[in-house]
Amino acid sequence: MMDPVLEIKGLDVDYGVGDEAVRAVRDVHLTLRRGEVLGLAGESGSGKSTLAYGLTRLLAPPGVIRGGEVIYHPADGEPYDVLRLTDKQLRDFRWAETSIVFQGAMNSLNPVHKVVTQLVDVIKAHEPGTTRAGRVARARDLLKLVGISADRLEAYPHQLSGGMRQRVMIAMALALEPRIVIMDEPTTALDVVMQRQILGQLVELRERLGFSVLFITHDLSLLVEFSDRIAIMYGGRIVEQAPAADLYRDALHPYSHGLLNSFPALRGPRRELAGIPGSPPDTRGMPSGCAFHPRCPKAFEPCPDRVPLLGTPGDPAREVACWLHPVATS
Amino acid sequence: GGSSTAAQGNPDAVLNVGKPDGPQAENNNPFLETSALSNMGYRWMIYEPLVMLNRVKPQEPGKPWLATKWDWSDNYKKLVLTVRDGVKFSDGQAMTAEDVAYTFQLLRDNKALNVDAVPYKDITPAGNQVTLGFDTSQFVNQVKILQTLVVPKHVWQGIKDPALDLVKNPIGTGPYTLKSATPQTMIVTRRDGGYWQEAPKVKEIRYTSYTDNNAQVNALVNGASEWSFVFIPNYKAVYTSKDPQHYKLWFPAQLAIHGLWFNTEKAPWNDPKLRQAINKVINRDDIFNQGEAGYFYPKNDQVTGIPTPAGDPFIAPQYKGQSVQLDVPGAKSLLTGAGYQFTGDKLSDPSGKPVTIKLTVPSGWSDYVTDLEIIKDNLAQIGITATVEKMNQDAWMKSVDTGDFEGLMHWTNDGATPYDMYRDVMDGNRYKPTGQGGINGNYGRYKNDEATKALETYANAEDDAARTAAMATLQRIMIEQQPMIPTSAANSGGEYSTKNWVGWPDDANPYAPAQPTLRNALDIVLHLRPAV
Amino acid sequence: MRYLLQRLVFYVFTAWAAVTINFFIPRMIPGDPVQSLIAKNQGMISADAIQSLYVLFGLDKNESLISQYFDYWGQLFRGDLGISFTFFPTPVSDLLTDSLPWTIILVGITTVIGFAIGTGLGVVAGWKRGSWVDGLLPVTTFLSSIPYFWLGLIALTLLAGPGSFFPSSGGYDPGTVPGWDPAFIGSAIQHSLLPALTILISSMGSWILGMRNMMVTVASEDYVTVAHAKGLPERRVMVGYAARNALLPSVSGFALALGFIVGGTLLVEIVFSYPGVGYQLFQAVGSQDYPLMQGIFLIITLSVLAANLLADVAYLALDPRTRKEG
Amino acid sequence: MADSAVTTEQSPSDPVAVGSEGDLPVVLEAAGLTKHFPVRRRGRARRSIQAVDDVNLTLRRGRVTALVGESGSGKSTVARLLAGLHARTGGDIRLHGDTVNVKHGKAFRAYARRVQMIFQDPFASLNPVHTVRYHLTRALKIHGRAGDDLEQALHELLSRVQLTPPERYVDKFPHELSGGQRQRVAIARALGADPEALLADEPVSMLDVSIRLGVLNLLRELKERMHLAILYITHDIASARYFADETMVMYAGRMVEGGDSETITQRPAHPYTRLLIDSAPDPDHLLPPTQEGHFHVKVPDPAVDDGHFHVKVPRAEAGGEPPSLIDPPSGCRFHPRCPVAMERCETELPPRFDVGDAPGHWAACWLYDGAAR
Amino acid sequence: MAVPAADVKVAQALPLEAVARRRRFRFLTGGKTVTGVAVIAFFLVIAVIGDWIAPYDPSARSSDLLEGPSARHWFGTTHLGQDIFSQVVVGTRSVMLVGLAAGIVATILAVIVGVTSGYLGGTPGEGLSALSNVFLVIPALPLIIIIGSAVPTGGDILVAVIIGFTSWAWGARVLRAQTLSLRGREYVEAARATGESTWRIIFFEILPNLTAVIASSFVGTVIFAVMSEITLAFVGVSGLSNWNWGTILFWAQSQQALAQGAWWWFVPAGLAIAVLGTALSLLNFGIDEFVSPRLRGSGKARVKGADGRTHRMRVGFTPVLGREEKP
Ligand SMILES: Nc1ncnc2c1ncn2[C@@H]1O[C@H](COP(=O)(O)OP(=O)(O)OP(=O)(O)O)[C@@H](O)[C@H]1O
Ligand SMILES: Nc1ncnc2c1ncn2[C@@H]1O[C@H](COP(=O)(O)OP(=O)(O)OP(=O)(O)O)[C@@H](O)[C@H]1O
Ligand SMILES: [Mg+2]
Ligand SMILES: [Mg+2]
Ligand code: NI
Repeated sequence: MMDPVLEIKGLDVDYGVGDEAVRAVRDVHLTLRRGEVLGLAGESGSGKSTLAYGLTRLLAPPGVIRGGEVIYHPADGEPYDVLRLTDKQLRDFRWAETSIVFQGAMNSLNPVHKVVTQLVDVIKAHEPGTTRAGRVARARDLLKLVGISADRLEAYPHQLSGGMRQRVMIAMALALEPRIVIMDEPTTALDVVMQRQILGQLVELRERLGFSVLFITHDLSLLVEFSDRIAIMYGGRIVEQAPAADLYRDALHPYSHGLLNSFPALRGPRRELAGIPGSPPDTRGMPSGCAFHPRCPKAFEPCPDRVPLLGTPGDPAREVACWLHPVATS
Repeated sequence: GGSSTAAQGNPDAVLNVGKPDGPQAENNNPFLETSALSNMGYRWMIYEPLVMLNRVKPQEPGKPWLATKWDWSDNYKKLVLTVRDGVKFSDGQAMTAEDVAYTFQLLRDNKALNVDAVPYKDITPAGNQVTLGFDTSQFVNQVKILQTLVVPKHVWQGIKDPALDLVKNPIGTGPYTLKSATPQTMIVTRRDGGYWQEAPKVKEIRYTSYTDNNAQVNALVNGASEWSFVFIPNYKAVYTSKDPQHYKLWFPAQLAIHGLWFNTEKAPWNDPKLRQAINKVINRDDIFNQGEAGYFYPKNDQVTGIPTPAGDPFIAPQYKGQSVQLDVPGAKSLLTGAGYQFTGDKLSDPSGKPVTIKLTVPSGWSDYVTDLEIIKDNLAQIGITATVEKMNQDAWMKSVDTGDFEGLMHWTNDGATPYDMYRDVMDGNRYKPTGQGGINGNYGRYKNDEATKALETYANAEDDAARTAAMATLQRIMIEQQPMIPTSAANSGGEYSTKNWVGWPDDANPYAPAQPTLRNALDIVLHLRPAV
Repeated sequence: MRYLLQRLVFYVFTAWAAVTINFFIPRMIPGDPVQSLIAKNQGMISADAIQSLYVLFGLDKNESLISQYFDYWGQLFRGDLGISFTFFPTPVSDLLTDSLPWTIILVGITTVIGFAIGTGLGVVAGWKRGSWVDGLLPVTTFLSSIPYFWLGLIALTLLAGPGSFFPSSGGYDPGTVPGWDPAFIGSAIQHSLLPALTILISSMGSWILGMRNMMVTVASEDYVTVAHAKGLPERRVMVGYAARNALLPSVSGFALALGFIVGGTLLVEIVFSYPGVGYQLFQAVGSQDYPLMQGIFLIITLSVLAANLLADVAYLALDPRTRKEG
Repeated sequence: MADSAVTTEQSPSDPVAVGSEGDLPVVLEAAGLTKHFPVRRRGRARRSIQAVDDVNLTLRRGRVTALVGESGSGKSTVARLLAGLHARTGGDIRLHGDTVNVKHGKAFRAYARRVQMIFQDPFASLNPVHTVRYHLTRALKIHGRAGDDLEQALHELLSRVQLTPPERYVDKFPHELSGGQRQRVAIARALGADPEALLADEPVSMLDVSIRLGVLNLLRELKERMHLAILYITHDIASARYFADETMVMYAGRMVEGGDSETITQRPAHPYTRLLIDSAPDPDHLLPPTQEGHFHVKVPDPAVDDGHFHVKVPRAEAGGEPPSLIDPPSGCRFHPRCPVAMERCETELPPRFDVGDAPGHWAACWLYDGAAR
Repeated sequence: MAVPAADVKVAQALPLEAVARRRRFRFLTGGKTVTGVAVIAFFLVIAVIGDWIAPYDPSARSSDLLEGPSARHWFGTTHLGQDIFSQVVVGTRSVMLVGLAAGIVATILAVIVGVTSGYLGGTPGEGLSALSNVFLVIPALPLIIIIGSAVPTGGDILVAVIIGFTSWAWGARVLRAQTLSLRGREYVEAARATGESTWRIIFFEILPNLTAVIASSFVGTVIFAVMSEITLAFVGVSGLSNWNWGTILFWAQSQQALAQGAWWWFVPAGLAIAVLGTALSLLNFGIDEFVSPRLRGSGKARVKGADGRTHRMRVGFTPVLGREEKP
């Protein structure tokens, strides 16, 4: 098994405090290993983005981190908890170790600065020793890396197409050669042709640079194709986690199963799709026990009362939180 | 007396004059009332009149100034002026009869400049004399003619349109020349020499224009202004108490009045009895003390309406010393005698209609508003319901012009005799029916042939006896008919400080009205001595 | 370019319409300048002068309003603003050259300073919500709700007076003569302090508030989060990312404020006896001085339009998105 | 490499056989539909975005026609044109054979009653200040279907879109509903007019995967029960296969391919369609993403044994940028990105050619020129 | 670490609608807005009952000339012995009336011009937009002074109408911009596709969504109108014949109250204006927050952690509860 680069332990994230608080992420345990693409899927509102921003403390108010640890394993040196870093340390940690590609590229780029300014900005902040010429040269190389001609350096974001903007963001994410790249639905706004172009490039770059990717989407079919491992979230918790192919072939959690059953396939036999009955839970009034139980076709007696814990059901490569699959350890 | 530091405090011998007139434009045309020169008053430091007349004592003959002698003849149809010798304009050229004649010609030929509408006809200079000929008697205009200022012909000849010229460099015979003029401050300095009489002690006069009364009063209080003409409410608290030794004010009456006017064409205000009754209940003391702050427009309770003491010589013997007495019961009985009735404490006219009156006033004119509030209370005593309605000034002016009002406070013209004032009140020749605008006096639409006749007689009479008789008639009509109700006299005064300069006019030495914009201002400046 | 051309056409139209309205509206006032002049002098000018004044002002000729209107345009094209009645026969343009600099310098500088300080405080207040700067908001709201003439008068009473450093009125010391000498400039500055302070205090609140709210809004934009994620120094994020974008809406407000400099300060000028345009306009209205009114309106209109044009250009410079290109 | 097996399995619920399409009555028809949006930008020449050019489209009773294509290819514009929300630049829209030319007033209302549109975004297409009741009542009232018992009609409508029990939903505001529920309300509103044709503009793209399916199933059921003619716009080609009887492909404002859904998705003819299908994420394909993709092009070349040859193109490069619609490429609009472009593609606009592998399958591509003759 | 079931029950106990409604009116819960509403309500009550509760006739003269505050005259008297407290109380009505009436007039005009020009687009839309721009360019206060003097003795309502007629342009511009963005919204298109008529779309689809903007422009105009009325009265040009705070200040100023040391004449009315203005601004805050969910959502700036420590909510640095922010 590969070494972990990031371990999330018992992370709890809320929106707001007190009675009004929305518990968006609850007790999440997740490990990202070196060089892998870890897919994070789940319905809209299941807490995927919250998890991603929470672990780098980027949530906008009223988000607060209620507890948990995010242990980062640097290339050399002792592992440390990202949540305990001072502001200064956190600033240095950000982007140099973990970069993020956000959902909407149009909104991620500052509309009033040129592409080059925004690329150079980040290099300058983390490597103050470099010269401006050197930084611009780096920026040029980065753009080439993602297949954009260097003359677009002087362009403003609005002069680029959606796909180009997204690629600029990817280039920026790679600027400091971080060890982790978090991508929050980087392609949902793009059409499939563009999506494939960008993901193809990304996977290729990963091969070359060896970073790990936390890839967030609710498009399971995309994940199955692109990621090594997939974690499924529901109601703020990870409910299943397995290698991509295994999950696709044999999902253990009824929710994962339902998700996989909601995609019409482009090839192969046309089959009737069942989907998942019911509607996603209201975050303010999460069902008791297993949050999925009201929609679960296989729900039985313990489900409404007790929260199933994430654990290994036998196959050591997988984890699931479901009373149908009793776990060895908790 | 002044303190010993005064002279040190004012080593440059500067006199600071202030006026609350707002920023001025650089405009020194002496014939225009719109110029900074006229507004601020430095006109009289630069230009001088033919004769210096004292408005406080209109009967005094006047001091010879640029004219040494003036002789009226042919029942005031002819005037011979003798021009003073040795007078030099500030550019060094001598003033001659030519200049005087030229000035009169300017007035005659430019209707726009002839503010007093004097019908000049023949103007003939001869030697050091100028002879003016008129078609009609100029008895009532004599003051206006004699006060004419003199401009240099050699300068004004070159001016294309005298009414449109800003006269950037004013040249006159006066003791001062213009040093600088900015919108806020205008400075005149004493001529190096060549003034025809003893030069004034004041070396430099600074005229500052403040934007409003408050700023002006402030300046007076903190000594930035030493002479001004501004309304100060509660002057004792605000002004004189700040330096009782030096801060003075003096506001003598002149021959013009303020009072309550009615549209005498509108019932029931066409009834002289009603007007007389009202005259009996108006509390002039309150108006003087509260509306006019106890000094501003002097109280006027002479039965004839003629302000005293300025008008004393004109008051007919039978009215001398008689003043209006507050007499509510008298007013009531006068009214009931005339057919009016009281129901409860409300008055109704003989036809049974309740008597009410709407008093209008421009909303920003605080003294008139206060006066009317007082009058409103007074009228309530005889059962008349009055309402004070504040409107904007332009609309009010228009309502005055067309007679579209019931009652209001207004002023009259001012003159050397009460003629001007009476003429404004009751000249039938100026009558225009209610609704017709363009009126020029007689705002009350008062029509009385006897009065009109008396006014004509006064203006054109061949001898003084006829004039005196006409004046008595006018006074009688005023009392019997009460076409308007005088409440205050107009004034011509000012505030001044004796800290640096002494020699100001006052009750003891009323040689001139203490107002910095009148002709007499020059006379005052010539009287000033540094306080020792 | 095309965009600017379009704006230009718009401006020309607006200017025309505004000038036309400015021409007709003053003439709705009843009465005329002569009566106003007489009323102003309450008996000091005798009623006999009426006729001469009509002649003087050229009001004795009965011209139709329409032909006056066309004459007015003719005049304007010759660069002639006419002759003022109140200060007859001073040309309106002379009056404006006297008064405009005062207003522009006093109000212009205070507007700029007010905007700068207010915006700066707003940036900090919005960025550090909950800090002490944020706590200033209720105070500034209260201050900006005070009518500023009132504030000015109170300030005058409390701060100015005999012996005080603050002069109580005027634009400069009566003893000095306007010019570029230190004595005059010093006294002009000294005289402008109190009015400037009043304007600053009462105008800053709205800038702070507007900027703060924009900052709060912008701070939650994705690109600001990205900037944080990039580990940029806080100042850089606050200034280069958040404030830079939050500023954009304020720019048009600022431009508009610049445009209203000329017209909006009437009361300050009255209270402090400051020799500016605001008071002049007030006087012109009071005495029905149409040419002066029109002249000042024209200046106001033009300066508002110019400020708008400036805002357009500034927008073009500040916001690359408005630079439409193929 | 061999082709993946193609199993054309007719869905049991599909009532209409592919071959029988000509028999079903045409409800709405567009011929030569063209829409140019004028752009006011620099330059003297009046330019325009050629959003839709010469589009032919037929909607039949009881059938779903899918319209797929990349973002900005003009799909929504077609729907809006059909709904009468845009004035068309050229071409003809016929409702039951009669040319439609109304913009507002009564006539437009009458048209709207028969042709209704469902908008892309369920979060934006319902007015946040009005309740479900208001939205539906208006739809019923405008088209005079309120009748005596409004409440009854309302409930019926809600039940029809499976928002049951209706009482629970009528008085809710849009923000109190989930995305799927909102989309159902939007559908109910469209149904309130009792239309014959339903134009569904990406009705599910904003919805979550699991909800998405529910809405599609609902639409299909409605089609079957009420014999609606449905235009289903999407760029998710897999859902077109799942849901639509017939699929049309649009590229840069033009139709490039059409035919029954199964044929289009399994045996795409036009290079663009192929690109589209190849790009769609597909867990079953399980090709390592970096490996070169390939295009199957059927050419009349007897030398090639299995009737088609393979063009190998690295996937990432197959993309290229979408064309400008202000200045669209000459000839075939796809030619700058086409891996198999020929010389004539650059100059001549390809007309529709029958592909020949299934009835009604056509493509506007010069590759099939010979196949037709 | 599981969420205790009891927690969940509590959360569920709240009916959904109630929560939603509560959120709708959340803007009322902010201390600022409540203060604003309360103060305005207070002034409104005074405006209605002022004439009855005023201890004296505000114009009535008495012999207590220019006296400072006392038990008999809470705010002292004028130079005519009028009771200033009564003037302030009675004057409230005119201020509120003019403010509200002008606000209503201006808002109606702004809505009509702004919304129609935004919705119609094309030549009529551009025309209306140009009209509002012209009105924006013309300086309002002088215009009000001029028009005010064209009408001889306007009552409060007339002054309000004039202020309203000259101050709608800004609101119209804001509304136009909003409408332009609303016009493209899908629900408007959807309404059109449903077959709604134009006027119905304007009034029932677009207008309700502008409520907050309209309300805030209304409040803005009320502030402007109150200030204008007071300014007009203060410079003495208005045709207002009855008492308002501006006329009190006018009298104080023309009698040079401050120079006379009669601060009581000057201070109460000025403070009343400032308090009313502040209250209106506070109300505007509330509306602003109501309009912009972002201002609303970012409600509290500080949170209290379980450990009792407070953490400041900061963009970019999510607080970690139970942990010190800085070691
Ligand atoms: N500012 C906020 N205040 C309150 N609740 C919030 C806030 N932001 C998010 N939430 C809630 O937190 C939960 C998780 O949101 P999150 O954005 O992480 O979901 P997601 O899985 O990323 O969904 P999507 O796929 O739509 O992006 C959601 O139920 C959402 O309603
Ligand atoms: N009202 C309009 N004015 C100008 N251009 C428009 C307008 N509406 C659409 N367009 C342009 O027409 C083209 C086609 O747009 P359309 O919305 O029909 O695409 P689409 O296929 O629906 O895309 P998507 O999948 O993103 O919804 C685009 O280039 C778009 O910019
Ligand atoms: Mg998300
Ligand atoms: Mg679309
Ligand atoms: Ni093959």
